[in-house]
Amino acid sequence: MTVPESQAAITDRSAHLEGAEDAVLRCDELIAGYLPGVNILNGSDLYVKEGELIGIIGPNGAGKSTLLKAIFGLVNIRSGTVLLKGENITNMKAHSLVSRGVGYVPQTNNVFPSLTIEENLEMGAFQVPGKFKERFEFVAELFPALKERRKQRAGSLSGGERQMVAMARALMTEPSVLLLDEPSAGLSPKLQDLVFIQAQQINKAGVTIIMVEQNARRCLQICHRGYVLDQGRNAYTGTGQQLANDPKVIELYLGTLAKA
Amino acid sequence: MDWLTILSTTVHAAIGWETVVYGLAAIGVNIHFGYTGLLNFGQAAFMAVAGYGLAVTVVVFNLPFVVGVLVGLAAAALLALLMGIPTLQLRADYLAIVTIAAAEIIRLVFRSVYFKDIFGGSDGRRGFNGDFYAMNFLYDPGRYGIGPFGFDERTMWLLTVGWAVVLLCCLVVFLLMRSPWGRVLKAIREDEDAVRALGKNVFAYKMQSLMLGGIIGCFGGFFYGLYNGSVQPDVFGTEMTFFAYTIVILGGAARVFGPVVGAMIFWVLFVFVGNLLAELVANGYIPFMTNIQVGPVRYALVGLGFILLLVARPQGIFGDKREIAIDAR
Amino acid sequence: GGGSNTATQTSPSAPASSAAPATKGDGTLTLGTLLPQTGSLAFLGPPEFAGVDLALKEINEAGGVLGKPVAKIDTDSGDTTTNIASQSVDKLLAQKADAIIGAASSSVSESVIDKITGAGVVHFSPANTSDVFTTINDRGLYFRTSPPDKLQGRVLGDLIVADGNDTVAILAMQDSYGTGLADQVQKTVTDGGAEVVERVDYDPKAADFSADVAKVKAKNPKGIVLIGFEETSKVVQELVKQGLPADKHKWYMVDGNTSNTNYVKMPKGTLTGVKGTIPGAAAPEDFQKKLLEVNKDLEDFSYAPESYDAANLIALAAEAAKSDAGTDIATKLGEVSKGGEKCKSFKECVDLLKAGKDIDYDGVSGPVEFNDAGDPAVATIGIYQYGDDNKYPIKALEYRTGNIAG
Amino acid sequence: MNGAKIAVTTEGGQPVKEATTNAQGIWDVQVEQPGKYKVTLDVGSLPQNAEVRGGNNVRTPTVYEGNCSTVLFALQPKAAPGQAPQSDGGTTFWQQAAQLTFEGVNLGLIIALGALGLSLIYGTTGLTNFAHGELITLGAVIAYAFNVGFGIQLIPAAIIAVIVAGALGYGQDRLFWGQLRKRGTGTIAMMIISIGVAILLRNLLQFFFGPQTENFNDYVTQPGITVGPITAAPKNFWAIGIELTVLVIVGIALMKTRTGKAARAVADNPALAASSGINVDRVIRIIWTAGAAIAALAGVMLGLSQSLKFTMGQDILLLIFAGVTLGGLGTAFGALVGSLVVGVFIQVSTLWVPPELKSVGALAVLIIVLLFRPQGILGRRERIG
Amino acid sequence: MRDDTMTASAKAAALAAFKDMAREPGVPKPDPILVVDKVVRRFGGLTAVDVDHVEVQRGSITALIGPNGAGKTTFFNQLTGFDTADAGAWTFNGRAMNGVPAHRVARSGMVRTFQLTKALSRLTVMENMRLGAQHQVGESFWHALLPPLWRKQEDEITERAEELLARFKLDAKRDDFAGSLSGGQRKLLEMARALMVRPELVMLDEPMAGVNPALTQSLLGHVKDLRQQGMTVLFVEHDMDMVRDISDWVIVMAQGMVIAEGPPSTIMSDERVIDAYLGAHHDAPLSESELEAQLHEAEAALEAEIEEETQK
Ligand SMILES: Nc1ncnc2c1ncn2[C@@H]1O[C@H](COP(=O)(O)OP(=O)(O)OP(=O)(O)O)[C@@H](O)[C@H]1O
Ligand SMILES: Nc1ncnc2c1ncn2[C@@H]1O[C@H](COP(=O)(O)OP(=O)(O)OP(=O)(O)O)[C@@H](O)[C@H]1O
Ligand SMILES: [Mg+2]
Ligand SMILES: [Mg+2]
Repeated sequence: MTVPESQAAITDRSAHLEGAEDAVLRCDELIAGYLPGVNILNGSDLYVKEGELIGIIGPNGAGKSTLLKAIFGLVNIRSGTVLLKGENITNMKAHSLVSRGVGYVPQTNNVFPSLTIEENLEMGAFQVPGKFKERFEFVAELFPALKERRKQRAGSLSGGERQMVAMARALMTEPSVLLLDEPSAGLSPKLQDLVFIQAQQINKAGVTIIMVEQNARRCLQICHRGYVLDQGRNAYTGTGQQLANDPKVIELYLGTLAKA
Repeated sequence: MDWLTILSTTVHAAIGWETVVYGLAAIGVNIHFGYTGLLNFGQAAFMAVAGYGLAVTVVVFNLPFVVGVLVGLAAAALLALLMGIPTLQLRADYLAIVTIAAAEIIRLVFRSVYFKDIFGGSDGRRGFNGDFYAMNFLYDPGRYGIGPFGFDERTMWLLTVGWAVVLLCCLVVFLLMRSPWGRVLKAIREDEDAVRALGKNVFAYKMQSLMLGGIIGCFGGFFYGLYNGSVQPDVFGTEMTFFAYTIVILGGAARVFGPVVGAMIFWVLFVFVGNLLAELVANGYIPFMTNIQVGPVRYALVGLGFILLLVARPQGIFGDKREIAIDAR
Repeated sequence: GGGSNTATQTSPSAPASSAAPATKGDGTLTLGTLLPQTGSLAFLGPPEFAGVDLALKEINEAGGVLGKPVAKIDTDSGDTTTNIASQSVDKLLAQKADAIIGAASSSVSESVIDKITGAGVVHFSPANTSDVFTTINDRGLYFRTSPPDKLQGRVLGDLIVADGNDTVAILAMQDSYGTGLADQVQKTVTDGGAEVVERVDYDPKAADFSADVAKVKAKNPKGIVLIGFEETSKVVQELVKQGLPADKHKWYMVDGNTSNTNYVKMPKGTLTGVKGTIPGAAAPEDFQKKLLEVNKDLEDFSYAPESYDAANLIALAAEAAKSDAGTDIATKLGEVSKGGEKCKSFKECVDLLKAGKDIDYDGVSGPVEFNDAGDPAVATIGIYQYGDDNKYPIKALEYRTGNIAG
Repeated sequence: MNGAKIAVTTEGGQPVKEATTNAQGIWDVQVEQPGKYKVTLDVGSLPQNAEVRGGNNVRTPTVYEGNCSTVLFALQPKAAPGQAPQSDGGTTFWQQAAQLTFEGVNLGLIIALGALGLSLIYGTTGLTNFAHGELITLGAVIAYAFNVGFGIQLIPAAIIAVIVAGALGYGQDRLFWGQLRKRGTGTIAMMIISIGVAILLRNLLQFFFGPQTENFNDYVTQPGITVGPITAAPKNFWAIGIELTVLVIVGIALMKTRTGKAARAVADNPALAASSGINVDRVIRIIWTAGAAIAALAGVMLGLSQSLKFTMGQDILLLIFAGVTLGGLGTAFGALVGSLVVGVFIQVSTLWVPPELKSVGALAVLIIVLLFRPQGILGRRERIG
Repeated sequence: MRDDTMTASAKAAALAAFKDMAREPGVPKPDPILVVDKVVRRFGGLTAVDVDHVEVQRGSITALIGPNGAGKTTFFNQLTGFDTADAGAWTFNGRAMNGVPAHRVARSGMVRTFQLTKALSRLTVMENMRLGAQHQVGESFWHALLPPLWRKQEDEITERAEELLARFKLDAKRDDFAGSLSGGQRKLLEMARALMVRPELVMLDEPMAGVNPALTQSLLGHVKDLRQQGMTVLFVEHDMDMVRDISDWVIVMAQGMVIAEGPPSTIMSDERVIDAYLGAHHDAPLSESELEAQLHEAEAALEAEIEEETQK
């Protein structure tokens, strides 16, 4: 990927972490990767305050998904720390994070193909089985298609339907921090709207959200703050509005299509 | 302690006929499984039809040796066709069990009393290797080698031909797998549908792969029969195939020399452990063990050896750790 | 092929055989064993090893061979599914074995006979029953003391007919031992006027034998012949289960499964009246006691007598040939087994030999007289009958001795 | 049968001797030379109401040197003209078919137990465990140790064995397979490692248990009872009951319970399962425990219905694989259905094929079914695209 | 880089062809490359595809849109031989294609990509690309053994692949395993690989889902180039900006059926399409206040809907 040519645009670290003192979730200089010797994250920083909705955008292969996975304990962090409400959760196992109130929707492979829709959602509420009924009604209202098909195996669903299941699965619990990896991808415009609106609503209800999106404009519109990730580093930070209107960001990451 | 015997038998095993036979079987498996992703667990059947094709032609029909070899090859090719047509459309793990089943069927038929007149029942057939050794133009009778390491002229002849075939097969694999043809095979291993979508006839390539691997394995069957002077049905059981797979993984899947080196390791481990243990027991170093217990303990240790080798290097000797790290799921 | 005369009998199609290095004896008779420690025939291993061990013990107690104690190297023959036998032979040859006792399985023997005899070493099997070895090109070095199928089959067949079984079913293990014996029984029984209404060759490794027994049941035979090894206990269970017990049908067993240990757990009377044939003139009890001194864990005694005799014969032949070289031993094996003063143990025989006499060793497994092919020519078959305790007594009902060939 | 006349001639027809049977119906002829002879029974000398079975009154025995040779003329009451000969007391085709079907179910259920354990472990971890046969043997051997070694009755011994085997299964995953997974060992490498484990275990079993065949102390050689066309030992009926119960319970548990669903979720996608809050390692350990325990039960059942030997698991492993695959990989009820089909086919096919080839019939059926249903009987096709 | 005027001319040509066409489902096209008739595919009780008649104009860029689960992917599967239709017939270039196996379909010039990407994981990105090329001498067994026979062609293929990779911003990943690509990169590879085939008709299933907008934009230029070269493009996409930007014609599917056809501008104001698919707010607002307003509106609508449901 091309490095943003104006290195000056990259604010120094302290800027990323400005106001990070009372953050719910905070990452410091994460270095992580899949293969030995190849780092994908090269010192990313990030923090979210209670009740914030932040967006992460960036080119393909920048490491956005890797960042979320690293936070969630699915990629080995080689150095750096992740703090959740002051507790060090670096490399903690995913299921323990779930019990600490973190939820996650992966970008790919985000359903259990041989389980039915209903069972997929049940897995979403795995740690709070008592809540299943109530939450199921809730998500079924959001995505009526899912309720009709509750006995269909997720493996036979269309791409968009899977995405709905994935999103719904994360909504089955009421996490305090929600990590969403491209939740709107593959959804019809109508449902994309719904996803963004829901994200905002959940956020308003007090859930902290970190959202990775390629539907970058939409994302920046609704988020409080945004990070632009490039080559495993934070390239830009700012409020959603600032980033959405920054010409450099537009040129490098947003494109002008939607404007035209 | 007879270290010399332990050493010499170990060295013999490393370059001996076992390595040739299992190496060839494993080269075939490597083409099937390592490159094409076909979980063919019926490799022993290819060796069996080859061995029996040769034996029955020569012994029962009294035809010349060369005809026997041709019949063996044809039988292997035919088997690939018969086995492939119904099974190549199956998912990898289903293919595995169907090929095991096919191989077992073949073994049981070779073994049966019902067909004893042709295949010789559980004792198999013998007496078809005279012509092969008569063709020996390289070695006069005598012993060839240095000190305790050496073979007689018959073994030398077999090993010369055997290793020539092994190297030739390696060369063919090397050439093929660097070519676009090999690329299609590797692509099929990863995702058949993607390859279909790019206009390649997946079935045809799988069939070619099955045939090629089967025919290479079939040379293993020939050499088995030629060395031992006989073929028996139980030799070609599932064990043979399992060992071939173990060899492929030990050496490193989808590596040209993986199977050959894997076969060497396999047999060195087998012979070294066995003979060392036998000597230790015979000389009273392991007082609590009797001589009869050497057999099972040796196998147990060999099993342990495989486990440790693969735990230490799951990608095999030549394998690439990166390849393993890519989740195939 | 085969025979006591090496040079002249080798066939011209195998030029290499003449090159078999004529091992000059190194003074010590070294016996190699190639017997199953692992694999599907592993249960045959312990008694066979014990037989050889017992013989060796007695030989060495009697002063050894050619003035030196006999050495022994044990190796595993595995079964045919692995190529362990070939490895073992390599090791034995590397350690200069003069004679190799093994293998239990005919198939395994077939796969190594070329290698062993090609090295000028005696290949002596205590258990091979396949016809192949009679005609195989063995450079005169292959011998066996194995149970003589043909005679046993005839004796058993005759017994069945004499007991008035006009309908007979045969359940035979499907390998060269089982089918060979079954063929002989079938022929004798048919010739004798009874009808073989069902012949089932079963796979000894099968998960279950109910179908095989059901086939027998369908024909409701008067006599049922069980030919096999220890898996017979499964067949017996199945027979009882399906309503073909020994008190309603007459059962017959052979040396492979006539056992005093395999069925003792069964309810009393399960085997009452069942008859079994075992080669050998002597009641096996004494011999078995001695074996138990060698290996106290023995549960089965199949082929122990044959192995014991094999070791004794080799030692005697070496002593007679005054050489421990394989080819020399082979030339004398026939001589010591027949025609001369009868003797029954190594010590007895070797004393006669030293006194310059011609001897005729009569073993535990039978009189053992080798014919030209290296096969035993005469044998004695004992007929035993089980009692209420599912064991057979020391004393046989009768012994029949006869020529094997015919 | 007194007074029947018998003539002995040489093969060529040269008369040798004649004899007449005594009161017991026995006769005796001394011949000088070994060789083939011809023995003819004079049918006319038989009592009015008797005839030779099979009708043939000539026998050609071969007499060998030093041995006597027996000849038998079995007699039967003469059938009145037009009346069919008496039935010989055997079973009819349909009785046999019924019996074989029963035997098939009997065997199929044992296979199914083995298959269930295998399928559970395969399903959750993707491991094709070639050492599963040894787990079966192990279960049987542990039960044997308690039953015969410590003299505990078989039922408690079996329960202990199942518990111990479950614990061993747990330990196996805890100490071995789990560690391998943690290191990221691929499923193929694990499969080959399992071959190593199989070799190791089998030979250790031989070392400790010995190479011979053994039986439990209890329920050996139970005489059969006849129920309709079927004859079977009471233990068979008990075994079938226990097997079915276990299979159904486990199958339902897998479908309905939380852990069961979690197990299927882990099978599908371990990373996502973890993301849903499932403790993947714990689930896999439960499955290993259950799988090994069920395998042990299969071993006990196999030992009970047959005998124990250190290769018993290995010998049945192929059938287990066939059952699992035939039913559809990774589905619990598939394992049951597939195994039953395999079991029944093995047994019933012997109506037509020689028993030595009975596995051939079952394996051929496997191939044929997969031709038409490449995903197995209960398996589902995957979606493309 | 592309020649704007030329692209424009191709677009003009395409548009001209569509100019006076009726805006109804199944309308005949003057020069159809693909003609589909009565294709039906059912899964159990669900009719996933039930297309009565549809034609795709040669040399055009046609978008296929529709709500999730409308049957678009399943429709692709039928056409390309990856699934067997329960009924129906279709012709490509005048040749009947039903029952033709997938690889033959691809060879005849109709190539598709997969929505759920199929990267060939343990092949490098470059090998993935090379595999796409057709008529390779070295792909026959015997020729493969003699490298001189295929070396030259291989070099040409490599060159072409490199160009495409550069365009798709994958050149840096050239020698990495495809299995190590990120979600978006896989999409890119999937499309680039399909283009290696040089098909007449390329069928892209959501090619840009998950691809960075800036890159999407530059790739659209490439797609327009393809049209320029005479290629026909049929693509499924949920990104309306993209549909609007490049498509000449839009086909709308819902519940397996084609419910509307027309040029992008008309379609997007079609009541039924908005209803079934676009929703009220597909023209995303850019300002905070507007968004707020919309949010409330949406909420209200949702609530109303919910109420309706509960009342039922
Ligand atoms: N499993 C993996 N093994 C090795 N490398 C990987 C793996 N997954 C991703 N990568 C590499 O890590 C880098 C970042 O990937 P990541 O998935 O985090 O990107 P991303 O920012 O989410 O991109 P996209 O927007 O396309 O989803 C990529 O260059 C990719 O090649
Ligand atoms: N193999 C299958 N078994 C059962 N139902 C299926 C199968 N494949 C697809 N379906 C159903 O058919 C319908 C159409 O699916 P399809 O994938 O074609 O939708 P799509 O239009 O591509 O949707 P998306 O935009 O979400 O990708 C969906 O409702 C899906 O659940
Ligand atoms: Mg991503
Ligand atoms: Mg789709």
